[in-house]
Amino acid sequence: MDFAQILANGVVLGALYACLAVGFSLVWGVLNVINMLHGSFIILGGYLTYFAWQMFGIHPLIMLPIVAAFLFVVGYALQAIFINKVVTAPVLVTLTLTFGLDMILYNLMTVYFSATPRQVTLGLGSIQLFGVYLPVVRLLGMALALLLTGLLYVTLRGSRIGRAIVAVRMDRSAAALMGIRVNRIYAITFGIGALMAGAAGALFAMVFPITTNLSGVFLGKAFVVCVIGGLGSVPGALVGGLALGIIESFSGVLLGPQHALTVGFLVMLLLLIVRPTGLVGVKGYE
Amino acid sequence: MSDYLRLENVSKTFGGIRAVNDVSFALKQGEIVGLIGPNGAGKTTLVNVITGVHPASLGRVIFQGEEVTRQKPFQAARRGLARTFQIVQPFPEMTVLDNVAAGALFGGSPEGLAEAREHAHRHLAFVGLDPIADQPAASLTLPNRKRLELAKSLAMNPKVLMLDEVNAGLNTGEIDTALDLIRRISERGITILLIEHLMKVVMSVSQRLLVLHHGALIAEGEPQKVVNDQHVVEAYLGEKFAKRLKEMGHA
Amino acid sequence: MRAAKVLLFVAWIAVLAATPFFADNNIVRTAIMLAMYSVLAYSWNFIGGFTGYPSFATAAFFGLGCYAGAIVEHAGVPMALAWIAATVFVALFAAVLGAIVLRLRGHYFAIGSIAIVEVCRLVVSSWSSLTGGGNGLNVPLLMWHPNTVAMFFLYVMLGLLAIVFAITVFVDNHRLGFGLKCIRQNEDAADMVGVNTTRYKVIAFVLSAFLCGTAGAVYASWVGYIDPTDSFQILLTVKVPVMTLLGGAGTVLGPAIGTAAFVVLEEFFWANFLSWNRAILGLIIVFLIFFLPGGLLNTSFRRVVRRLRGRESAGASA
Amino acid sequence: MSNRHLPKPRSQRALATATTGLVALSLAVGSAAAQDTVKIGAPLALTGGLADEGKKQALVYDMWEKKVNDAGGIEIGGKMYPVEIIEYDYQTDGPRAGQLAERLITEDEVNVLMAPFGSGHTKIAATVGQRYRIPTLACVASSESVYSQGNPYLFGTLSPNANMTAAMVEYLKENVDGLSKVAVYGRDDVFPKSMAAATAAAAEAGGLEVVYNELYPVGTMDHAAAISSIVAAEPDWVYATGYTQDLILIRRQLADLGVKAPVITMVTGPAYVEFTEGLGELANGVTSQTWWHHSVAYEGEGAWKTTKAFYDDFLAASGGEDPDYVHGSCAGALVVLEDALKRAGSLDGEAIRQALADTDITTFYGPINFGENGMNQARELPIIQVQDEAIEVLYPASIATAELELLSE
Repeated sequence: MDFAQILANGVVLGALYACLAVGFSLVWGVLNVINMLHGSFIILGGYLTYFAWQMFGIHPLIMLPIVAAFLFVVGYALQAIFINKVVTAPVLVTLTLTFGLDMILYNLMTVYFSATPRQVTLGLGSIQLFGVYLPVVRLLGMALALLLTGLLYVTLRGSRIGRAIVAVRMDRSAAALMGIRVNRIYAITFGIGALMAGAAGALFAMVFPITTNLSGVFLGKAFVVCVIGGLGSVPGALVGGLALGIIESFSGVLLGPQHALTVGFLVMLLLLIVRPTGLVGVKGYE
Repeated sequence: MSDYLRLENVSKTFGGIRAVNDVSFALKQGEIVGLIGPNGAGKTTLVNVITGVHPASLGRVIFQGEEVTRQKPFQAARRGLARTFQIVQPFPEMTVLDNVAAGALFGGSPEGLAEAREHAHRHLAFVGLDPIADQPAASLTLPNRKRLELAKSLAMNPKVLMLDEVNAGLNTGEIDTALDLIRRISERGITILLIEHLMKVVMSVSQRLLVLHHGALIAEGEPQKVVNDQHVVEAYLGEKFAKRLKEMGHA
Repeated sequence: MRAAKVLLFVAWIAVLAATPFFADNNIVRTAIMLAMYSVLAYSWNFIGGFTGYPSFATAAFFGLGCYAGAIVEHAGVPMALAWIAATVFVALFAAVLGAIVLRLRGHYFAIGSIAIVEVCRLVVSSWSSLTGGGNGLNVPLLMWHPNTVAMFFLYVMLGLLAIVFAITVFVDNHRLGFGLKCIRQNEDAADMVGVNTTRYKVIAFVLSAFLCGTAGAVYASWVGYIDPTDSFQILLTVKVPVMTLLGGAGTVLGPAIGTAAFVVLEEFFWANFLSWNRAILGLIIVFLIFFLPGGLLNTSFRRVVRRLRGRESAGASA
Repeated sequence: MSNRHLPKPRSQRALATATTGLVALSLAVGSAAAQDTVKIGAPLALTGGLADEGKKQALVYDMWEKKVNDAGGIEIGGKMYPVEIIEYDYQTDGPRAGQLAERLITEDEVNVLMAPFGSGHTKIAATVGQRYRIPTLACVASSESVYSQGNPYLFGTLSPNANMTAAMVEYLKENVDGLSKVAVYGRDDVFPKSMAAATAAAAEAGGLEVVYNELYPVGTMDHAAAISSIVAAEPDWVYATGYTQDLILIRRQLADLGVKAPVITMVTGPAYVEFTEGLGELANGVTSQTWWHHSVAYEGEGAWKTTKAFYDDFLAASGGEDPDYVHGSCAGALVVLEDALKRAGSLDGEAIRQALADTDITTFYGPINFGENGMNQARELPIIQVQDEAIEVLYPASIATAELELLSE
């Protein structure tokens, strides 16, 4: 088996995983909320992209910012109306609430979009580099995933809002004393989490067949990526995503595809126990 | 009288930071010892080391002749090493009575819940909280929470009681009441380690003082002697001010 | 107070136990499911209610119970022994696992417990030689008269329910329950007053697991066929805590009341709002969290119970 | 007329009597009236993961019900009985399927059950039927493990997977020069798994070398690792099974990662129109096997005498969409039931079971003869290929519409 090919598969997939998880990680890190809606947000982004392409011929790359903006609004509203009311409650409450909201969103999507798998087919083929096959769509996806993740990183570091988010993440009450409107920052953060999910969905519509049945799979990946990489930080999601992609790629070849998923989850459990802060995480969240 | 609780060259590091540095001292049965030092001197960490919350990185803790360095907090509690917290830690939804009963049931001698509640009433009466025994702990005022914390520790039949800033946030009258309680507890033969950063408070009740600064023990002995120690004054006031103070004293 | 609770519970068991005598097997099936969910909810109550640890591992225990029971029964062991074997296996599994994952708190524990369900599902589904993998596993079917079969499994499930209730009452009035409540409210303080928190948490975790294992094994014998997807459902693992929360977590009657209310609501919405039933369950959850944060027991229902009891036995004191 | 029953009165009462439990619930159960209709119970996956498939079943059930009732019903023991299909949604949830089977039998008092879509769910429903000695007809379960449990009340219109795979291996050996290495890749779920196993076995029996044979678990999001391994094994034939969403992705990744195999077979893939729609040009050249295709031409008993008659009716009902094997097999199952009821001469479960077991007829769907384990024994199942984004039949020769096209550079 060609080592370079396996590694390339893992890295390309890993970048997509990072993009899938970064919004989830941000919400968990800043709000301390496990957002069970995340998988369905991605699916929603994917469906919107698909239908825009199929019905109006709009290219997914044009749809991406539109879908992302739309999901930001959805996320902001959900946080402001519902989740904010229990944001300081124990995990059992917040997790259950987002699960309940997810059931509603999931149901809406199955009724209006059905469970039929949908995919945007651009037919870009692949390129061959030193004997390694690199599908163009996936390369594009990877580039965009890295770009989006990078953008988020720069936003958090550079902008006023970003700095406020980081401040709230570090110390909620101190941030409040400094005059930051914590509730607004929470809603914006949740909105950004949804935005990243929507953008990931738009990307995924080009790479994977999208169906509501996949929302649980996406959510599961987000869990694993976050725990492996470490919570609440953009580099954490990136490292976690790449690590998971590479782990799955190698274990899929060496142990067989049947065990690839199990290995990913086992690595996650192990890290939870040995190093709950993740590979690049910082201490501080329980 | 032999050493009751003894620390031998105890150090505790967190990451690269040495919070407690090579501390040795001993407590004798029945004495009241004050442990003082400025904020961040490592006083609470030392208590955490003794009670097993953060076991010592180096050195040994010996209690009644037995090495207990690696014990778990609940084992410390059952051995009779009880403590109160700087920031009070009640069981908020339980009644005041049950808070104390928890101490009796798990830390004290094993007995049924009903018996534990009986004991709890006694301890509550001692600290003066019995009239509000049925209120939820979360509803108490700060002085009362401190008293509750004390009653809870007493219910554990402690041999050594470590009181971490029991007077912080109290006014003068409340402090006097608290100090009176401490004396009465001591009269029962319980060894008391009184952790304070206000020297004034400990002076009146302590038989001995230990002074911690930057994690190290810089002075030990009779209260009057210790407070005049050059190092101690420096630790509290900063070197410059201490020097000036000394010059003023000589002048 | 305690006697009244036990009486209420016994009355509820009696109602369920009477269903075969006045209702058809479809109702009896609902009663069996109700009893089974109650067992799961009472079990979860030990770790999630009393101890306050957000465990989402119920489906792992249930699924492992299904498989352990089915595999042992498949090997020719009599049904009842297979159930016991499944119980012991799941209890051991929980004890070993608990010692590891209970070091985690809050969100990490929640995620860890969900991961356990997923790992169990994946291991069971890839270990085809033992479990049949995705093909599922058939369990020898009891070929008695359908009415007898239904009645039999109803009474077995009710028996489990009675056991888990008895344990709940015992724990609630025992130092174990007291210690668990201390851990829920302030784990560090509990440690400081001498509660062996690690041991208590592991005990609570095992209590929350072992009867789920039995229920799973009984369920497998009853339906005659299990597969990994149905046995290790994430939906189940969230449903059970929701049932308990609906009734009132950490209480003695909460799980029974919550489960009954949930199952009745679910049946009702499922039958009447065909394609919207999932959304409606979601709405119930949202409603529960905003309007019944303490569960039915800690809101208006308490008054109802008090009134009912006052009428039945005027002498009982609160 | 559609007959999707919603058991409203019972459940509303259930809500009203939440506190007193199930007492009142039972009062709603009416006593059995003297029966003058044939009642057929059908738990269907109308929502959830298998909703698309469940709706296909519902469509042909409704067609049949209308067709039979328009003709005055079925003659049983000298009396004409109208038919009624009672459908409930089991939400693609196993335990629900069992609950509904029980409700259909005990409350709606159905005479026969039509099994739901998935093989696993078929097992659950059939187990309940067996308890009550009510026959279950399965029209979309083909895995022998479903039928191997000695349930004498379960009958299936699809024939065993092995019948399919052996014919496929033979056909490819004849038509592809130098075919020697095969890679098998399947989803770890009842049907795809048994197809993968049967194909690997048939290929080995046929003298082919199986160079890759792995399963992927439910919840797999990406196939790059497996497909890279397949590429490295350089097979001449890639055989993949799974759900449509998996197969679309696998087909794409096979192309992306440079698979050069001249034959790619996907089951059930091309049998569903969603597969071709989802892949576009990439679907071209993918072969598949199916139990039924509307271009077959059979004549026989029942509501639809010929395949053409069914096809025309179907186009009218579906608004112009072609039927696939699910439609064909499920309609075929009802036609068999029609015939068996006539022969049974009574609505007794045991009599119907016996009549079904004795079945040996030809229908628009093809010949039907249930074997020892209850499965249809038909052979000569169609092999199909996507050519120009449309389905062509390659085999059997009698109904072939095109020649095999190889996928090569």
